[in-house]
Amino acid sequence: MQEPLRSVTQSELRYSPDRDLGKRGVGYWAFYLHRASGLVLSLYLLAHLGFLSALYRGPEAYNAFVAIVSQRGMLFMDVLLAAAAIYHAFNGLRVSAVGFGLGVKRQLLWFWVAFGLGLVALAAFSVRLLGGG
Amino acid sequence: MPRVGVDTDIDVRLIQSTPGRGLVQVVGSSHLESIIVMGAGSTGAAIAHDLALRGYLVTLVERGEIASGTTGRNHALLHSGGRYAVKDPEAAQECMRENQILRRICPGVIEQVGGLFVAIDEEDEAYLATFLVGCAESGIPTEVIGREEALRLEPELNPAVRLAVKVPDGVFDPFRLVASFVATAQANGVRVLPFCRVVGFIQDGRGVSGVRVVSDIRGSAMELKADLVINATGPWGGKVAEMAGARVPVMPSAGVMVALDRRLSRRVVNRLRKPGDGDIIVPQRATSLIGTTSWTVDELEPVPVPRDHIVRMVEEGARLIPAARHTPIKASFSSARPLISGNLESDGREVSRGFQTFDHGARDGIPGLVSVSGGKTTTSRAMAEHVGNLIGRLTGRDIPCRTAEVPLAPYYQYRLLGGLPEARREAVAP
Amino acid sequence: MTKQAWKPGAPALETLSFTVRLRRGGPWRPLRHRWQNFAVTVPADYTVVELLESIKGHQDPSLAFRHSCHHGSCGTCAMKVNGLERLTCVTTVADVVKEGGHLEVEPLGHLPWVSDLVADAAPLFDNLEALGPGHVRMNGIFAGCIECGACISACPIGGPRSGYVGPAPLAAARDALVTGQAPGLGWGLLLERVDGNHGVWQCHTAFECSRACPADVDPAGAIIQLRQLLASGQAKSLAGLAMSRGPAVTGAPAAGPAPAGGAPHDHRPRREGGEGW
Amino acid sequence: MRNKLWITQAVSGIILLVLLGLHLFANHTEGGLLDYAGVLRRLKDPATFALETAFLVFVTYHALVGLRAILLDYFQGERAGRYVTGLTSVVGVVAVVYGVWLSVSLYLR
Repeated sequence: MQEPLRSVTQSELRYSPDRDLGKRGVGYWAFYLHRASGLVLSLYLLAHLGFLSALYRGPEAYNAFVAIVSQRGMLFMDVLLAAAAIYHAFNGLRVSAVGFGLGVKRQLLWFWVAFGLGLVALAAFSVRLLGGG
Repeated sequence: MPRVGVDTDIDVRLIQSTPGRGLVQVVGSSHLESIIVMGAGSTGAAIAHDLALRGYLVTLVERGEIASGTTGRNHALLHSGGRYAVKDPEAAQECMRENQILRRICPGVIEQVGGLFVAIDEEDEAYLATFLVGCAESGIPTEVIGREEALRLEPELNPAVRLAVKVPDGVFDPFRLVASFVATAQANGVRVLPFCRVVGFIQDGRGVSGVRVVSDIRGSAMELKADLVINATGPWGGKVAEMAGARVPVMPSAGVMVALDRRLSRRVVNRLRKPGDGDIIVPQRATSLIGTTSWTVDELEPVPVPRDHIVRMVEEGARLIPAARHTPIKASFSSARPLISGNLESDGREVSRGFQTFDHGARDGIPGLVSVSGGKTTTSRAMAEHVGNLIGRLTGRDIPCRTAEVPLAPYYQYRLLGGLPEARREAVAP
Repeated sequence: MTKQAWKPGAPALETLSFTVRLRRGGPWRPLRHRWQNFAVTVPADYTVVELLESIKGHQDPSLAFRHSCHHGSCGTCAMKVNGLERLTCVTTVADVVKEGGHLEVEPLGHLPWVSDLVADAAPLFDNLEALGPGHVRMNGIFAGCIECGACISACPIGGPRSGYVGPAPLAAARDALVTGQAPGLGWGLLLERVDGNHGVWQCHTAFECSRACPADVDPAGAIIQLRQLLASGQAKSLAGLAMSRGPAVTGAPAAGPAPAGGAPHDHRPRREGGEGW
Repeated sequence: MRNKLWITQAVSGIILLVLLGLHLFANHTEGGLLDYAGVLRRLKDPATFALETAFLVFVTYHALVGLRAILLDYFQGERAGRYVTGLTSVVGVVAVVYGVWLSVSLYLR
């Protein structure tokens, strides 16, 4: 007896392992990364504003603060911060565009383009910061 | 560990208020006998609805989700009666009647697509006269159309088609039809307990005065007391009745159906001949259902799906609509019809499609238990009417059946947790 | 394995042995939550729901899961299989597990958990009822959606439990707007819900709903279209147009013109009102 | 309502992209961070002062609208919505007032 294949429609169509990161899609992780980077940047903003109060306290306080954050270890933190900002910026552009219907069909491509541009920008920034410092 | 205890709120009628929905269609406020209906397939759900309209205090228990047994997996064909017109005019008449009633009381779950009986070869053509006479006697409106017209209506039909007969077949959504019955019952105060397995009966001597259940939502055992217990568990009916020492001669008869991944036709397409295997294609939702076969089974979980049956279904279906052979199979599945083996014959198809009620008080000396088995989803309302009348006789009341007039609530008002008063929407799976 | 038409000569029946890991327990159960493992050997073409049936029938009758039609049209059997939403009746075990592997089944996320593998779809039904009433969903413009809840479970925003109206109801709202068929709440409230705090603007275009949808509804595309309609003011005029046509008769077949370009499911047969049957 | 916020969020994001570039360029391209005197010198320039103030306003707005969106995913209902909006607005106003006050007091030194 020849046996038919009880084929399944959903699985292969929508979840292609080679295109997707793990189980969830790229957009899923992009969303969480966007949210996390946004939160990090917000916290940084508040901290930044707080630390700048050293300016009010006068030159000694502020210059001491600058000396601390200019250490090499701190500069690495700056690179991480730049990474968050650059990712948030490029993915934000993608989300805005796609959210208004621009490039919906290519939205995955846009993600990787944004991601690639972001990496280039980050590399440039890192070289500038660490090389110059 | 399961706790055992008498469930106290069984005697409290829960009239659920559904503000703004305007579907509470109750019923006198008098508390009549309390009745437990086991099984929420189309039969049990329709019975619960019927009894609630008559004013009884009804509890509907179901071991899984509603319509998760035979009903859910049925053919989705709202019979015009055409398939029974020649062999069983009585069944055909009933189908036609119920077809019209269901269209009236729950249009939201029915697609009024119409149906065709198509003649592919000479033998089919010769059957036409017999078929038309049967339909006329059963009150089924027909219209014979020629080859061109048939192909115009259904372009993918086998080009060898000779003629076709239009009949008022329809398509329903089995799950949603049952959900409509249950939603209406809930609105009328029926307590619905899904995921609640019957594990035994409460018996005083031989008589049944309630059921022992285990709720898989609460994870605990409960005793539900009632004046009458109705066994509407379909192919499980024999095993359930056995727990009370009663006998129901149910013969589970399995049928394989194949769901193709698109609609091959707008209408239901039947072969114009005596009903047989794989002679019907029903367009249901985004699929075409080809069915079905028939053989007796013991195994119900899951009902086996023999591969050669799948092959046969596709081949038979391709005789009606050749594209069936090239369309991806979305799913193939089996369900078990609860046929009554009154006069046991070799093939399940020969056994009556009708239903039977068993008053175990009169038959086996076990008062308080009534079984109902067999039947079709299309005629479930009529079965429920019949059972309701029997309950009326048993309880000494003469309350008219109103299910043919009262419109059903929309399916989406069915609430899984409607029977759990303590249920709050709180927990999401961790 | 690829999606393919049935062909004679497909591979012969094989069996697979693996471990099934099931989420057990529930909010009202004595044991709120645990994982339970079952060692099984089943035919490779068993669907996941058949596998669950056989576990319920032969190993543990207390296992609770929803299923009904077994061919992907009722929408009851959507669960998370190995972390992804799937209609378990059209997913074979061979698709999701290898010999000796693990198969993890959980209830849908973002919906109230009832017991074991059962999640309550009531919030989804409420939102769908508000934005696209049932006759529209079953028989009309929104017939593609089988109301399984996969999109809500997959959405990173979190579905009705976060207040979010949810992907499928928003897609229903889009179809109601584009075709002018009155939603359950009426047009004013539809616009308010869709444009409100928990409407389309809560979506973060992760597209996970469209990936998870087993019925090709593409809710993400619908949400994007809704945004364009709202931002350009067209949504209001569409709703106004529909209202000026007089109160839509709920329950009646779609007698108007064929759905406009936006409705993606117009290939499905409509009720044939004219023919009577 | 959300509608307009979403659009302003996208627009403010794009503006921020420009402002952030200028901000980084102005403050971090002369080899390390500016010292106290350097900061004061730059703030005396009206163009830089305007740039920094605008940056402060936009970045605070963008951050808090984003934060509000996140919070609304976890708190639902009219009341919770009002609280979230109120809280984020207050934080935003305080941050901007504080920032402007700091700049002005430095400008006046």
